[in-house]
Amino acid sequence: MKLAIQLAYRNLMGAGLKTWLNVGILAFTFLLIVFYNGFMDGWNAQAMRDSVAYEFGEGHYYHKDYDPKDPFSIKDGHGIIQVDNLTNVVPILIRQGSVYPDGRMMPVLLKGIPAKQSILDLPTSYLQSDEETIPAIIGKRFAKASRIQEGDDVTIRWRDQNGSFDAVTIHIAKVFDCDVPTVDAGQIWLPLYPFRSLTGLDYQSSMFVINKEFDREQYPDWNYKSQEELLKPLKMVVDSKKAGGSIMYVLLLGIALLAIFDTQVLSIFRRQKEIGTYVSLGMTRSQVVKLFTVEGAMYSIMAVIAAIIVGVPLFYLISQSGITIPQSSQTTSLSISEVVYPKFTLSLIATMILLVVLAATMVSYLPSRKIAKMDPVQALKGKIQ
Amino acid sequence: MIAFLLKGILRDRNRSLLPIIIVAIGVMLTVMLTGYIKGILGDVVRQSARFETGHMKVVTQAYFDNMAQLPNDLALDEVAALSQNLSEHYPDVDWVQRIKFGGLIDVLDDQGNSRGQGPVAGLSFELYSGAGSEPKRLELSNSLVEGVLPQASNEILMSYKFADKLDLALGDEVSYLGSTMNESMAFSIFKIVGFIRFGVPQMDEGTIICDVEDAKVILDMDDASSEILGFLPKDRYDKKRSYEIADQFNVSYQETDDEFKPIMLPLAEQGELKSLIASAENMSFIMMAIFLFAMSIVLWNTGLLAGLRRYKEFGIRLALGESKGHIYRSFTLEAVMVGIIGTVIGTLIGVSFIWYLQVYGLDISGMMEQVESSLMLPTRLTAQVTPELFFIGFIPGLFAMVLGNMLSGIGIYKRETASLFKELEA
Amino acid sequence: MNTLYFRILLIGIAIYFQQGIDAQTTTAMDPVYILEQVDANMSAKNRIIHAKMTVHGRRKSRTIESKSYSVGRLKSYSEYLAPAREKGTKMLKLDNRLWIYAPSTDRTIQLSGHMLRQSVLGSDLSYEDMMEDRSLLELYDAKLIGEETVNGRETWVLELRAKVDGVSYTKRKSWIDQERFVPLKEELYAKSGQLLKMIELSEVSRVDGRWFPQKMVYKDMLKKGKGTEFYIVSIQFNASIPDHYFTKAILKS
Amino acid sequence: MKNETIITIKNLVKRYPEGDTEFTALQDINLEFCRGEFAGVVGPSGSGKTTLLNIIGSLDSPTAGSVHVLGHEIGSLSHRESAALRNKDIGFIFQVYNLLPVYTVFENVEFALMLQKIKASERKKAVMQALEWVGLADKHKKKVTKLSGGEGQRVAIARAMVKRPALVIADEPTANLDAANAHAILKMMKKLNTELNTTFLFSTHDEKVMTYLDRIIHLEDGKLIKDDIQSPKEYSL
Repeated sequence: MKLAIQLAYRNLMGAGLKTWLNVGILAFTFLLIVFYNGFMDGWNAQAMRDSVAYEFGEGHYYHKDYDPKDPFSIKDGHGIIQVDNLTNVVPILIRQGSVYPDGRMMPVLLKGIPAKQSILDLPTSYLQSDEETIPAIIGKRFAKASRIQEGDDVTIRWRDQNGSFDAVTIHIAKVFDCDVPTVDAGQIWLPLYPFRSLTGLDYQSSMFVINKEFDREQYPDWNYKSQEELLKPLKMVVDSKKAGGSIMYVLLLGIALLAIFDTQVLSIFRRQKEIGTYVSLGMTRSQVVKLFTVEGAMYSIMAVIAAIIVGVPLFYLISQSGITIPQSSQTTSLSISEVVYPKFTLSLIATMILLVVLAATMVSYLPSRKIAKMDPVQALKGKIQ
Repeated sequence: MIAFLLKGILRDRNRSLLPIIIVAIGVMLTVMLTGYIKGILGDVVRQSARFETGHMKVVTQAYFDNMAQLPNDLALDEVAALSQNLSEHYPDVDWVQRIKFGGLIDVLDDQGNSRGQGPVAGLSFELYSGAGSEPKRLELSNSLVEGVLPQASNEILMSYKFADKLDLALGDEVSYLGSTMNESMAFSIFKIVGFIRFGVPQMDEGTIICDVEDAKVILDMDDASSEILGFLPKDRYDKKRSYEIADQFNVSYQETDDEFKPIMLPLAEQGELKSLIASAENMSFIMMAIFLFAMSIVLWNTGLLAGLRRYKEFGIRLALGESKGHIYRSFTLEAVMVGIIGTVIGTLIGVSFIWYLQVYGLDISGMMEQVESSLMLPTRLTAQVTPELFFIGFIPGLFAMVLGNMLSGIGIYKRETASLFKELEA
Repeated sequence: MNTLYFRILLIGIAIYFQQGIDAQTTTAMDPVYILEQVDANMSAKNRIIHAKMTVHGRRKSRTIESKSYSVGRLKSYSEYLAPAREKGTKMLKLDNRLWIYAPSTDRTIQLSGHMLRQSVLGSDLSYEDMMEDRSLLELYDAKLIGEETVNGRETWVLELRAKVDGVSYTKRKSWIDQERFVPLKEELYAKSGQLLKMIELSEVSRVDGRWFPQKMVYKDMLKKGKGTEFYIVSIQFNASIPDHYFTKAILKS
Repeated sequence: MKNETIITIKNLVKRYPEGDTEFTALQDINLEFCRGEFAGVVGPSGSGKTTLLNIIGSLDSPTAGSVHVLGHEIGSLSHRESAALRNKDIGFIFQVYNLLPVYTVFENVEFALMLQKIKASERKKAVMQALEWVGLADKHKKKVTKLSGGEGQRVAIARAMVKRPALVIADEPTANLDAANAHAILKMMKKLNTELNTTFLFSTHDEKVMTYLDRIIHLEDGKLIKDDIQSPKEYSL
């Protein structure tokens, strides 16, 4: 094997331009595949990270009567959090209500959150205000849908726990830009403590978000949903995108492999005499087959090396600067940010190297098998057609 | 001359078969990738067209201004006349009516008391009432968990999780309570004939699908519809055409100030699809350029090698008194023929494959964890046969190949006649 | 989306009118006395109201005609007479349960429990609004805060503040005709003091020896729009209403 | 030692399919060669010289008859065994040298030893020694494509000799060389033949070659016409 590798290496280096063309194409394909996967992984990671940062934290506890999927459960789904240490939780109180921007009525979810929390990345510091008007923050999607702008004063209306209507004018202190539609669309974030007293629900919460330090034991009135469970649907979508993309790189890889195959077939034809010579020098045919296979496979190894030389700085740059995604694609329900930072993991690259090398070895082996059937005498004469 | 060369190509398998196969495979891959990229990048557009926007959408001005709230009270009226008008002016376009609505679903127990209730979003399409284009377009059958599509009045599909929650079986009847276009009470009984999976949690939690004619009856929308969607022939999006039609249509209502006048929105003008489409086009162009470049290099390589293999033959031909120029030209001509044959074969195979994908799709659900076929999250890959597929393969297949051959053929001039002879002896 | 909302209001009015039957004599300026006089004028043990409601939509207006029967505060039954589409739709309210019957489907939908609290079909009004059945005197403390002229008539201005929990509007202001003891205008406020709704009552005429406003205009103050109008076609007080009108059987009769 | 028989050919027949019929390349050949012979097979083109040598070199196998080379029955060797035989005991020299074009002089010669898994340091010694024999030690770093014809053939000789085989088969080794180079090469081979007691077997129709041979075997149409032992000659080596 060592001999085959040495020989193959020398043969390839000796072949010059032709080798570099093949290596170039394969390296390019390799880079593209790694890039695509890295992009998807980066997106995935980012979507997950953002979802965790803005919405999930380390997990959610829902009041046993509150089911986030069931709007009917909002009314009674709240209780007092019986946790020793509240520093590791962000309590959220959810109420249904309406907002009246410019005389139009829109149903909305009102969510109370402590202004001073630090578990979620929501800009809740804007919820601190000395003014009489209650400050509120909304996401850019809702701002757009409702045509409410930062700085606007709008009236919201809800019913308190006893059913009495209540309405106040709130001040939109901040329209925040985040990639997680589920903390944005159709909801208004309000400071928890005034919101609790407004709704007559002092000390009550519909749910709470925890951080890593939180002691995740059982709390009888609260149902726990881990971060992992919460992230599942997101993962599903990314998986589906990945599967779709794989077709593309199968085709791309196909082209690179075609280049190798093509080179192999012709080089076996052109190097008949060489093959004959190897045989006359005492190589077995299988050794010669191995030599040519290794030679083909070596394209892929050199391609990987070339790709690494080009790719490492390139991908490093890309993963630092990110890729700007056109604004429009953000309107989908998926969490996708303006800038996606591709994520290139070692396992991704290792898998891809394996894939490319194996595939290249395969296509090199196929034409090389022909050598085993060659008559060395004819080969020496260069007479095999 | 051509006939003579063709004979050579066809008889000498070394001269023809391998290069043709390689050109064909390369061209096939090019065509497939082009079609696939077109398909995948068009997917967002297609998905949006299917469910949301059509290729063109007609709504009232007022509805448009409040689109986010699905204000059926601002729906189009006199739609029969409007539809007729549209069909007459644009007979090639498939004009379909759709209504979305909200409401409450109530399930009775044996005693006639309510056993369960839940809010629903209703989607209505021309399922059995129309020309049959909608069920196909929406691929509803693929997303059915169980049951069949509505065939008759008041039959509905229900999202499977919602049905689960309400403990409903096929054939069960549910009451619907909602509000009509005129904001009065809407009442109906629906029979569940199928369970459907949307793949989007919110939709799976509470959605029903019924025929648009049922929706009209229930919602008091006789001769009214929230939206009329237009789909271009074969459901193929054509940006230019959609703008043309929309502009033409809107001009005829230019004079009216009525806030309920119909306006037509081409797909790209709805939501933020415009920039999305632009970026999809850019992406697809870049991908194609990269790919064509790679493929061209491969086939160029093939061309080069093909030339190298034939020095001996050139020696013989020189010996027979052929001029170098003549050999070079015939060699090039041969490459052209091989290129054409390979490209045609590759294009045919590639286009067939893309056509297959376009018509039948490729199920990729196996490649995904936990994803089953659903309406909003397609598990089938699709592609699109576009006119350019038929010529794009010629760039690598013919031009790159011939150029590679021509370059390698320059060796004919470089070499001394004598050395060619010598190789002949060897 | 506002269908039920208006339907509910219609019933709400009926409830409003039937409150405070036992009038007592107190001093003329006692706001409680004023309220009692209003109730004496406008309520009875039971009532049958034939009314028309005009909803001014953004696009067109629509009139619904209904006949409702009510006894006490807990029982009410209404049937819709027009338009044709609505004809035969019946609603029955008993305690905190509500049934809606649609002849087209021959089905009854019962709304109760947490559903009642739910916004109706995404609207801002819940089914529970229909359930508000306690009398104003029971719910509110009244205070006379002044006198004003409304449409050329002298009125007492009463401020009503909720004295129990669970009242939809924790504060109301009523303008009561000083001569006829009929409200001419009402404002409904949120807990925070925000004005939510305004009702204007007019065309006061004599019915069965009582003064009664024939026309009422409701307006949601947070929303743009022309509001909703009610016309009383006829009203009967203390008629005999058979008991079966307040059973579920009536729905399918 | 000198008289030890290393090649025994009995009733050798070789036929090739040719179209629908068969072409008989060798017919009923009986020969013996001893260690240290410097022998040649001569005859016109198509007489079967190369075929005979290829069979002896285990590149080809007999249709009938037996060929024993260095104790191996050629017809019954497996691929692996025949490869091993060639690798260890037989060196080939070709008319067109068949050097491996992308390698240097040193690497070409080294190749045969690499197959035998000889250590790099020993390989180096052996290769340089072989290059000394052919007078190319100073050019060991050159690419073989940069060599002249005579130098190329000397590399081929070095490659054949480096493993010190018992038998060297040289198929028309001088056909592509001018007279001066041909003589130089032949002298070199004769010297190696004498010094290392290596058996050389030529196929040739070059008169120059024949003058060096100890024994000339004439073939015509696949038949052995004449087996002519020459009187030993003296050369100025």
